[in-house]
Amino acid sequence: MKSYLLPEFKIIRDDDRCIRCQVCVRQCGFGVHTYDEENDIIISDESKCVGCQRCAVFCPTNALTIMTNPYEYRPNANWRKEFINDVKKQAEGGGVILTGCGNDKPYKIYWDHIVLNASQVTNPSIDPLREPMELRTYLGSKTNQLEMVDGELKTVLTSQVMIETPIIFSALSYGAISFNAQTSLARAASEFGTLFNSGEGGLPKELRKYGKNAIVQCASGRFGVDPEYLNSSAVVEIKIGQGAKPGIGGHLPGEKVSIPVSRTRMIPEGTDALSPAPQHDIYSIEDLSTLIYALKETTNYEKPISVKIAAVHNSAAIASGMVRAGADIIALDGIRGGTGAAPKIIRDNVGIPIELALAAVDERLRKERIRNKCSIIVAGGFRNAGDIIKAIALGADAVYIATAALVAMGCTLCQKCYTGICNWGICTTDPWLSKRINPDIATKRLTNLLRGWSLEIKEMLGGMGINAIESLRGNRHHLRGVGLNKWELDVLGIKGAGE
Amino acid sequence: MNNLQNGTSIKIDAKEIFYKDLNNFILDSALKGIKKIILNNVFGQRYIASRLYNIPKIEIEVFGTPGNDLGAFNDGHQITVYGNAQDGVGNTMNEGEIIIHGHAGDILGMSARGGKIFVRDYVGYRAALHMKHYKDKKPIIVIGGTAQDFIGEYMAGGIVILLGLGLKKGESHKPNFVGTGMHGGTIYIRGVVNSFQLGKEVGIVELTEEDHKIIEENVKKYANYFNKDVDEILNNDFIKLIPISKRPYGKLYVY
Amino acid sequence: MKRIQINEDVCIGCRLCEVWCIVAHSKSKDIIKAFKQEKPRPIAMIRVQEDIPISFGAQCRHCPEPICVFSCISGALYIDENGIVLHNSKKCVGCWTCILVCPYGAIMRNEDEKTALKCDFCMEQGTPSCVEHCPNEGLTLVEVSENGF
Amino acid sequence: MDFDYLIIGNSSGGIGGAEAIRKYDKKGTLAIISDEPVHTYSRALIPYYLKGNITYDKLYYRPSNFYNKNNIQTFLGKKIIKLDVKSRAIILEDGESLNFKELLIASGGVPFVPPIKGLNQNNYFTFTSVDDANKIKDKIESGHIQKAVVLGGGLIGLLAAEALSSFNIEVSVVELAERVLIKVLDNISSKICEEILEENGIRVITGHTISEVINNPDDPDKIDKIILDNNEKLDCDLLIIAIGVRPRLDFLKDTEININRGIVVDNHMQTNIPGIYACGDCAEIYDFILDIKKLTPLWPTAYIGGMIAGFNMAGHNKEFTMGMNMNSMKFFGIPVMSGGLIEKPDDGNYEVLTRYEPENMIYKKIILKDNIVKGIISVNSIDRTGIIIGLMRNNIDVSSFKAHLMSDDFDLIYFPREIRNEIFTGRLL
Repeated sequence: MKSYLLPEFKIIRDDDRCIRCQVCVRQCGFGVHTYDEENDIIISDESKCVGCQRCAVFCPTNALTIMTNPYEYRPNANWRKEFINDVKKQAEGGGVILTGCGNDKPYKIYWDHIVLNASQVTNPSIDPLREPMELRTYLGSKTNQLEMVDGELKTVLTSQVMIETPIIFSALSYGAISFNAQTSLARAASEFGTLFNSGEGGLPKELRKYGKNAIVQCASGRFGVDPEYLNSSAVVEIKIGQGAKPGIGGHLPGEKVSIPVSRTRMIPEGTDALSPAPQHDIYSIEDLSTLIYALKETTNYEKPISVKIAAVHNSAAIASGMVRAGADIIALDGIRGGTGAAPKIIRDNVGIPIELALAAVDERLRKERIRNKCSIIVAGGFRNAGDIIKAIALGADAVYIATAALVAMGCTLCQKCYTGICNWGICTTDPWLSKRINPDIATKRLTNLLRGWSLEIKEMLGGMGINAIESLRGNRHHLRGVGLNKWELDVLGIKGAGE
Repeated sequence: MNNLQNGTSIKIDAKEIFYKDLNNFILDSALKGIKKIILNNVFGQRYIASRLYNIPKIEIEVFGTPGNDLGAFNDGHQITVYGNAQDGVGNTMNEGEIIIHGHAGDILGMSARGGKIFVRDYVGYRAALHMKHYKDKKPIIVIGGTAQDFIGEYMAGGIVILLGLGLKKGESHKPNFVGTGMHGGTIYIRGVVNSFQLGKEVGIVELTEEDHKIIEENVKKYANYFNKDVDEILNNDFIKLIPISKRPYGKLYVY
Repeated sequence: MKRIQINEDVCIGCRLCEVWCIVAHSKSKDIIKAFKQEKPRPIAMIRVQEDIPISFGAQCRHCPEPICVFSCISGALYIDENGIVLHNSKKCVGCWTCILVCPYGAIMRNEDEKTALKCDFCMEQGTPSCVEHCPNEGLTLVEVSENGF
Repeated sequence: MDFDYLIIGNSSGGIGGAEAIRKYDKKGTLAIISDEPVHTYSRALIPYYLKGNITYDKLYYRPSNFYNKNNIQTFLGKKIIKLDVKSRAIILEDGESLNFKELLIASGGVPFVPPIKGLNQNNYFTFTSVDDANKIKDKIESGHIQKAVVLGGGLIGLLAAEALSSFNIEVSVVELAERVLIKVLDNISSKICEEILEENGIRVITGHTISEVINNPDDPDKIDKIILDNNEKLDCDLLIIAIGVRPRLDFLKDTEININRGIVVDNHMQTNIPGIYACGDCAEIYDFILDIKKLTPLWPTAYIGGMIAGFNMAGHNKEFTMGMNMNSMKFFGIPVMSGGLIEKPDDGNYEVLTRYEPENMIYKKIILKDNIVKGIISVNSIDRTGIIIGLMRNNIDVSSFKAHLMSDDFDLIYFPREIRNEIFTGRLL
């Protein structure tokens, strides 16, 4: 069927600069560029271009410019280009439109409407360059009180996991991302003293040595879950849902289930790895509790158990149930959370922004006096240290970052993760493309990012006159809203700027 | 705790012992080198044998009614229940054997990736759900009676043998939606199943020599555990269900 | 003593090493001029070998006991004071004995000049150009002992 | 005069020895003796020199400051009369006696000239030294040379023929064997070489030899005609005899040094007399492919043999176990190489891979025994032949990449990963 779709991107090649070295030809996994030997020119098939910029970055003479194809349909505020093209796509293919990465729709990003406080005159700010600043964070359920007898601690403490910065790499499963990418996350987490999350695809044997820095997931597919896997971790996380696709399952297409992926997931090569929508042993809070304690039993009560849900309308009530079910950590993933593959219609329309969910959950748990029973990790599109520090002031213990980590490794959010082709070598299991991530380099890029953001958080903390991240947690007085409605301010539990 | 040690076996009255304490006791005993643990008066204690990761294989005999997730994540131990079991028997089990002298509840062997489960009588809903296999790790479930709906749902590997003992002559098996979403593994059913009872992802195929061997081998074990007549069980037709595709949802998407 | 280490696990087959080898051995040292104006265009002395998914760029290993030097009938190949194996094309007669003996296949033929051609470790510029421009550290400079790696 | 090290011979073997000694011993006294009164030069280049491809100064094997820089005393143009093993001395023609602690004999070879009726001292040329080349050059420059005959279809003979033909001289090559290059090529490859020569105007006569030389009645040093053993008569203005060299051993007469066809040495290149070493065309070295000791008159072998000797002379234990037949040739621009076995032996479990593309003049043959390469011949597809020689030297099993061996693009990429790792880290080859 003739496609009526126009190319999404336009490729401009400066012929004065193009030396026909064909680096672009070799770097494009989508086969956009080809060399025509007869005429000594490089031909670019724009219809295949995904705008990942790999060719442009690697072109040694900067001869390439990849830009959005500027074609226009008749302007229509309702029928925007995207919707027309999606309809064409489905008319031609007759299926669910898949996509990758996080929601790209212009929902209000509350971080951009919240501002932070700083000390002026009446309270001194702290210079983080001179004063010790504490970003160290402990994850896990905290006891109500500590009992001391004769100077000795009598209370038995629940298991805690210490991280040096409140930034954790979010779930990115092997199979969705390449082995080299996952290795880089593991190494960076280990070097910096934070955690990475295996995702639901198992943990390759080679990475078990980073277990002290691993959150391992137990999801509905139970891929690669065995007692050894569960015990090769710092935290076990029950994955109920994901911000990019709340309420639905997922599946890793058979073509991505290569030999090493099959070994890690413990399923035969080439079969679809289906993750059912619910975990079929969890239909209620009571069932959740059953699994939480099953995991605690299997890990000898040595590891905090996290439960991850997508941020949805009743997150607060659900979170309350989760804490009562025994979760030591609650992970909330907002509507802007990323994915390797999700139906576009779900990604773009289901769930709520993380800011609102976090505020609501924190508020609810405080009101019920069980906030200390769990740590809260929030996820879903954290773009910079400002977003993170605001999240902590709104009540989070730590944040999960995944998209930012991928961007640090080279990702340009071309949203083609679901194709299995990733020109940056991240979201692929193709051994040829996977080599593009050199774990030495990617680890460095990731630790640099963690370092940069941690320094920025310290700067902002110092400016507020705070020297430990602990003191900021849930301290909403340090936040003010700008351009927000009353209900928004109410849900966020913050005052408007100037108040 | 009242317990009685005799060589490498130990007996305990589990009455009113909190499950965590009971499991502590099992772990401690196993660490001490106990090879066989007999639990009397079990009444709803959960996760029996779940905390035995990386420990030499032991045998556990349960008298009474164990609670949910009996042998969840079981790492190779043998559990025999003299009584009925609850939900989640062998949940995500890795290795070992679970033998139930009675009925079992829902999600029996859910996501199991290895080991064997024998249930003398009936099981509840969604047995063998999302069970899988990898290389030589291939879970096997033998159920003496019949099951409730969704047996073998999302099944990705392993073997289920449903014997239908206790059904009247000509009476069909109970479950509907058998093998819904199934994309791997095999279900053998002895007795009558109507086509409308099957999920749309499964197909019926002829049994091969190899299939008969698998059935025979496991039925023998079943009969041996529960003192049944092998020949009588084998002297009946079996049907074999396998998934139509390794990729049941492969054509759902447009890129 | 520094040598070039080949790390095939992270070679992405971009062939930028070849491109920059050409530039480094051009007259202008300018990438666009080297490719678009200089005739004949210099020949890359590193060769990317590719059998997807395997690939790597390989050039002269600068062996501690270079059999090419020992075998050269004209004295065109020699070891300089840094232990680098160099080739004096003015002395070369193109007998290809070096090609016969090099176990790495690292010596090429300059068909126009009828002389051998090999990596000179970019002696003029310090870091070999292929190493400097490898975008993924598929080629790195490592310190090795007198006897090689 | 007393020397720590004496080296007889100023060509590749001698230089190899000198350079190796100087790697470890910068101070010990070292002298090189040669009967040729010239700076070290490359014999292998004389065809290029004769042809005019290179000028005289390009013949030099090492820069002009070589002896100085390496603190080497030279006795050039001095013939050796005698080696006195007992007193550890050599006696020069002029009576001078040079004592040594360690001696390397790299005296090379002398061209072999068979007895032919009509041949005298002055009516033919050999072609192994720069002096020979200069004489031929002079002869050609004196004019009147229209037809030349080269006796010997080996490498030197053919190269001489090609050089002569570049002067528009009509050249015939006479070879007694049924084909040229019989020692280094197989049937097909030598036929290809013959074809190349014929296409370029050189007549190749195989299966015959010269039975008589008819001299000019007026000038006995000038040949008129050559008569072959089949009575064919060839007009001839210039005769070159190039049927091989024999070890130069005259000065070793009556010494207790073991000599077979050449000087017998062990893997350290040492003769039966401690402290006396030999290498190059005058010595028999170990051929690891054939598992015998034999004369292997090759430039690289001479150098490496000398080098090994030099290391041992300077006190560094080293062995030469990698000797083998190998040749790189070029006829009218077409490159030809061979190494190791050229024909499959009758016995043993040998396998032969061949590829012959007459239209492209490409021929490749690899001989394997139990998946180990034992020989290669390649015509016009020679790039990276060294990799295959490396496989031979390291006894590498090629079964996992045999399919790629014969292709033009054969390369390290087809090796198993482990072998490649070892290669790249220098643990192999």
